[in-house]
Amino acid sequence: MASVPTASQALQSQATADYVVRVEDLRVEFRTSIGVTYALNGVSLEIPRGKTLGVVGESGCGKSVTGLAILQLVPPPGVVTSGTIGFRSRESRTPVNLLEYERMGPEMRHIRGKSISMIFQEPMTSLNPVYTVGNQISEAVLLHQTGEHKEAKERAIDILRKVGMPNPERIYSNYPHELSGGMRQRAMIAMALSCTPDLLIADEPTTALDVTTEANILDLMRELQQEIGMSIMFVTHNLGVVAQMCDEVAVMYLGRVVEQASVEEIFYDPKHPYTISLLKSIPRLGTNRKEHLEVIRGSVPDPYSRVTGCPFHPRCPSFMPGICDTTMPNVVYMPDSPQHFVRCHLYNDLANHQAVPSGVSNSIGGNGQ
Amino acid sequence: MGNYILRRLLYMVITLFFVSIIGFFIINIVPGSALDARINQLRQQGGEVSYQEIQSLKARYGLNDPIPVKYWKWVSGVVHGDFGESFTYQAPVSSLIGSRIGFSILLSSFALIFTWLVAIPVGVYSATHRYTIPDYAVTLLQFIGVAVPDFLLALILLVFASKVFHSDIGGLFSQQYQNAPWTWAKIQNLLGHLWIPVIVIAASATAWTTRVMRANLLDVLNQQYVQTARAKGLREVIVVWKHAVRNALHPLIMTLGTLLPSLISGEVIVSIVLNLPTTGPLYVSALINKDMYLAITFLMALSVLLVVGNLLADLLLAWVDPRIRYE
Amino acid sequence: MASNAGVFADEAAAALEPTRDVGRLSQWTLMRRRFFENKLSVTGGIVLILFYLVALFAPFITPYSVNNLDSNSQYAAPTALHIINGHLAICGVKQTLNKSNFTWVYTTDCNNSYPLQFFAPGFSYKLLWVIPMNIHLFEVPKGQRFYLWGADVQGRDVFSRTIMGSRISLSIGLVGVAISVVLGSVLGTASGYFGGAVDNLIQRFIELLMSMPTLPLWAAFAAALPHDMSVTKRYFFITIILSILGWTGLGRQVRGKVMAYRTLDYTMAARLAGASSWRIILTHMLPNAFSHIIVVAALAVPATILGETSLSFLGLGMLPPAVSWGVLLRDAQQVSVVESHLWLMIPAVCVILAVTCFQLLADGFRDAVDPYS
Amino acid sequence: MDNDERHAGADWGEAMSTAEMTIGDGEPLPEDTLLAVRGLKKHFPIRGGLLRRVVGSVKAVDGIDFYIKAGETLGLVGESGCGKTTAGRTAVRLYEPTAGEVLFNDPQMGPVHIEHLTPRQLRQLWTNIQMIFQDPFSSLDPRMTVGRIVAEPFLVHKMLSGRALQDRIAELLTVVGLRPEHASRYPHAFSGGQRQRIGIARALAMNPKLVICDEPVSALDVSVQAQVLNLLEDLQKKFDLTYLFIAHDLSVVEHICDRVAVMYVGYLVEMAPTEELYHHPMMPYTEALLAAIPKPDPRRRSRPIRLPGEVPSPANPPSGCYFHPRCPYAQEICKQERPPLRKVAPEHWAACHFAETLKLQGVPRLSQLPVDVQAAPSAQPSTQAPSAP
Repeated sequence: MASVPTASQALQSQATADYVVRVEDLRVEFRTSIGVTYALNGVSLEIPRGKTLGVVGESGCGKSVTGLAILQLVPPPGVVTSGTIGFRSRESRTPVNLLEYERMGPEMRHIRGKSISMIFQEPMTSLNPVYTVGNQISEAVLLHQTGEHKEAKERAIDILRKVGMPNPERIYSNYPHELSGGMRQRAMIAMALSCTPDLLIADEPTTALDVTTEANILDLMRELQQEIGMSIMFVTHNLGVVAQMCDEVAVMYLGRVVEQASVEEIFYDPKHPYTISLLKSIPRLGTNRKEHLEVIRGSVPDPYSRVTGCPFHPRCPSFMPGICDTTMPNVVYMPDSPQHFVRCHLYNDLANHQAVPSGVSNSIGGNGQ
Repeated sequence: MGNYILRRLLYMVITLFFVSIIGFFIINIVPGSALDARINQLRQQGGEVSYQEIQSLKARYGLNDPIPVKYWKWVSGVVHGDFGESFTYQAPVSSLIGSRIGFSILLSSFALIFTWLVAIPVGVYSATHRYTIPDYAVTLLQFIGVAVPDFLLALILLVFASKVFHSDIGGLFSQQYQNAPWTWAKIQNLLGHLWIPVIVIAASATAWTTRVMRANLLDVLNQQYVQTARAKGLREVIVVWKHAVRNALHPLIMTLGTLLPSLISGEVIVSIVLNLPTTGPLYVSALINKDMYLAITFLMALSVLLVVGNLLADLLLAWVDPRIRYE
Repeated sequence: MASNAGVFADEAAAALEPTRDVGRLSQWTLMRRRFFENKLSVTGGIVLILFYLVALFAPFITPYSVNNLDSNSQYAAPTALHIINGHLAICGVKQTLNKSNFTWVYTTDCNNSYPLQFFAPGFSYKLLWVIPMNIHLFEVPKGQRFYLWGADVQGRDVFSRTIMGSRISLSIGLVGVAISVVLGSVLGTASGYFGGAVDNLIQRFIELLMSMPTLPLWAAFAAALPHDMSVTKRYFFITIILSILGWTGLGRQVRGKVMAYRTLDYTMAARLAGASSWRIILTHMLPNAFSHIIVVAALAVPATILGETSLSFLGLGMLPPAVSWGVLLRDAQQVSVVESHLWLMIPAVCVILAVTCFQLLADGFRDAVDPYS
Repeated sequence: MDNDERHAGADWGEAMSTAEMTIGDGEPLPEDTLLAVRGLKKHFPIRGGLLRRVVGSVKAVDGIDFYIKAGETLGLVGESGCGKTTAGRTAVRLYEPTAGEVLFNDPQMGPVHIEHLTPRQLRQLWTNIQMIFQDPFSSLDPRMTVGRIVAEPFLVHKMLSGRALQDRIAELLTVVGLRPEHASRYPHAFSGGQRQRIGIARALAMNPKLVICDEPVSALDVSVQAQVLNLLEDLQKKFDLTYLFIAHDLSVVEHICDRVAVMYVGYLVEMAPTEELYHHPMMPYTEALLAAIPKPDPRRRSRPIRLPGEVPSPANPPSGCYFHPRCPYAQEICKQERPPLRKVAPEHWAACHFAETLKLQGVPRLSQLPVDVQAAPSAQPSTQAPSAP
């Protein structure tokens, strides 16, 4: 069993007391024939126990890859090149580094589905079309909870009822294609929660759904979270969903977390220029002002190019020549809110006042190039 | 489902009707018939064959009628189980075919089973071990397998067997069983001979199917539900065989439509080379000798085999894939 | 309106970012690049080019004309080549009578060697069917026999016959597939674009053709051809027979593509731009489907080559005096004959090599066209 | 370019006036109507049985009425499968309508009935009606250069060529925020947002009056979405365009539309000016839709009424008001009778038996945005000005 590296020990005082997963300096590359793309460039984040962490960002920022990497399911040609993923289960509480387990080895498989489970964006494609919903749910139950087929079926029907299926016995023997999108996502949630995991990684679970269905699914997730007492890592690009669902928010840009704070601070006291621009660029319900939205210039650079300095500098409204384009900013903690950190040169002074040990910020982000 | 099968059966009848028209027409457009050969034979045997005799022979076989009339006569016979008479063998076509079509079905079905038994595991292995040396080896074998025509493979095997083992691997039975009644020993003897034509017929189909299977599985392995299965904590073996392979089978079943004709064609030509008592040799000699009723009946029999095979394939697909519900 | 240019200057700046160089490259260029990265397919392509060059210049390469009989050389084994005095040469043959069973025994006598003569005159022919010539790539002195790949039952040179046979075997694939492509594209496009009754009719027709066992039906067609047809006529009909049944797969593919393109937004945009159905088919659908057509066609060539070989092998395709690989292989039908005269199988090696190369080529095409499949 | 020349030779039949058509329950059209649709239906057949006869139909659009005034933006919203895209395409006869009337006030020819036009006339008409598509990938032919894509209408109508055409393409690309030299590139070199700009340039090529925007920003990232929305607004002002804006994102629709029409299972259930619709909805479905939108504000977390069940299939809709099985206010009559779309207030149409009596909740007016509380980072006090590391 590995422990989280010593460099992070100092961080412990700053961080929340209890976490389920703490990711540090996670790097993932995709090595293709055209070249290497860097999906994650040192992601550090912490998922508090029993709470919901929202991970937001535009497409290509690496938010989904982060979720997959925690389960060691990054599809080839993706490779985790460095970092640690500390996981503390409800029972043992001693952190283990998941990356020390073999990808398909028994320890990792024991964690998947039992302690950490995952649901995906497309309810249409994430259930196997040739097996009944019940078969797929009891498969997980049989694997982690009981060897009894009859008991597994009962539990599966139970959990189907719990996720609000109108007729769980019938749904049990239905095939996925016989259900609507919302129903399928409920079935996926049932499957993911069948073993009462410590953490649910939800990768854009409502993006493909209609608003009214989305609202229902979000309600359901909140209810079940209360009941099971699990944490949720909620990956999404929808800031509305984040505001409604999450306790903590990590904002990602080009494979890094650029700001993490409580949801209140992210929406009412954002620090990073990217977070601010993102919030300003969405049309707000209830304003009906026909004036220009604020825009972020340009678009996310293509994944094969590497930007020097702060990766956001070419699009940043607060760009400081000579600084932002040369040096990768370090993580800075806000003095008045110890869990709020941001990775931006604008707050360098704060970092000096705070005198955060340099080892800490390096261990979180390292100096990019 | 019932509706679907009914409709398919209807289509089948229509298809076979058209096949019979086309086949009948093709086989009949050539001037001359097996009768001329017989007349020559008669002449050689015992001098003159009178004009009247020729005419009566022609009338007996209905050779003076225009093609549509001939066709009509033949079809009305077929409905009553009379497929006409062979000129060359001077025997009812049905008795000539009856004994041989069974072997054709046997060979083609065995070839199909062999194809899938080999292609599926090899394809799965190849796909899950992509870009490894065994995968490249399999790929190379596939190319060669498709490139070697059936009859050549049969020929090569024959030459090889005769050079190395000094044995004749042609035919379906050893000498002593050739005309023996059916016994357990005869069946064993048959199975002992069967594997060579089966492998020969199935070789290129197997190569091709392996490729299809590999490509399908690679597709399926990229699907989200495979990732879901992994996220459940299932072992990779179960992820691949329970969740992925089952889905990769559908396109394979769909390719039966192209696989069956090639197996049946393969059976025809391999039988000629290996001298098997199936439809192949008789069909080709009937074509060459213009033994028209024999030829057309064989053609129809092969078509029926194919059409029924296709229907079974579609039903199999519906059985394997719950999403397919034929209306 | 020209004065309006640049009104949205800051917007313009916002949208500008370096687009990569590949942006200037058309789909064709990209495909070509991807294709040339696949060494195996390029090798296949090069070998095929050699094959076709040999077929084009066949009479120049062959030392004997195809029907040059020699009763003294029945089943003569391949003549060995030696390097003597720095020249490629063959050894002379001494003929002696075996007194015990009174058969002729041939022994090679390398003291008596004859160098190959390159670009030497031989039998007359027309280069590329036009230019009258009698120069050949190599010849041996008069009176000597040189069978690079042995001789057949009538003492004809297998090498010359195989080379000449490649003309029919290789061209029938291309010509047959060309006919299939035309039929398949036209009917497939019509079926996919117009849908409805047209589609229904064509699809039923394709299903009908697909419900027939290919080889037996080919055989029936071929058997209907009179035996006394000229070689050219027979070639023409056999090609048509092979392509009549070959277009169905292509037709389905094209139809599928066209139906997919029909639902794409750019087709709708073209309609809104006022484009007629013909224009949409010609400028949007066929160019996009073309690469797929090429792939399917490349895959169909080997099938057609094998089809001709099989038919001729059965005695239903090309018939002597025409030479094709299938016709040559007919000589190899008897196991007893092949066993002792293995060189009769050389045309088979050519068939396998050509078909393999076509497959490599087609595979490369497919990967280049659709890198994600 | 000469607009009259475009129509030379086209026989448009009798001219008519907008006054001939009414919508809803006999309401006359506003004077400046550009497009009006009445009773528009589009059914797709379902085949079945032994002989594959038509046994039913998917009523994707089943009799809708709406109008668009010149220069405004009408939003058409609804959940997936409600028929909004089909409605947009059928209205301009990209799909052949099953029934209904469509009136278009052509700037050259005056009001014409689209459903009566011959294919040739239709092609002329379409020079005034263009479309922007949702998917920035499938909307551009991958084998054509950007210049060729934008030039297509000119080539089809043989209107411009050579230098003039090149200039026009350069001009169009500049207008949408691209560079003239992009004309020689292929679509695959562009990002989603840029592709959407190319699509917009193509739509603008012939100086259309009406542009149908079919989910133009839903495939884009938030930051790029804002760029494209701004561009659409600028172009509308500049070229006096009228938009039919089809979308499912109600925040975007509120931002860009003057009036909004809501669809549910092939029907139009409510149509009103944006402010009115968002603040005073008169159809329970609209209320639920607005309530379901996740608000990007953690202080406004509410658990309002949630709709039970799911959107019914247009192949097999419920009786009466299609919304009644999910409606919290449903009465007996709602199961029996389908309420017609009727005028319930000035410019406000609703299809609900109880539109006037229900007091439905809309979206509260926002006076303050969460993020506005925060000063822009560049305006940080100088003491916190960054120092070089």
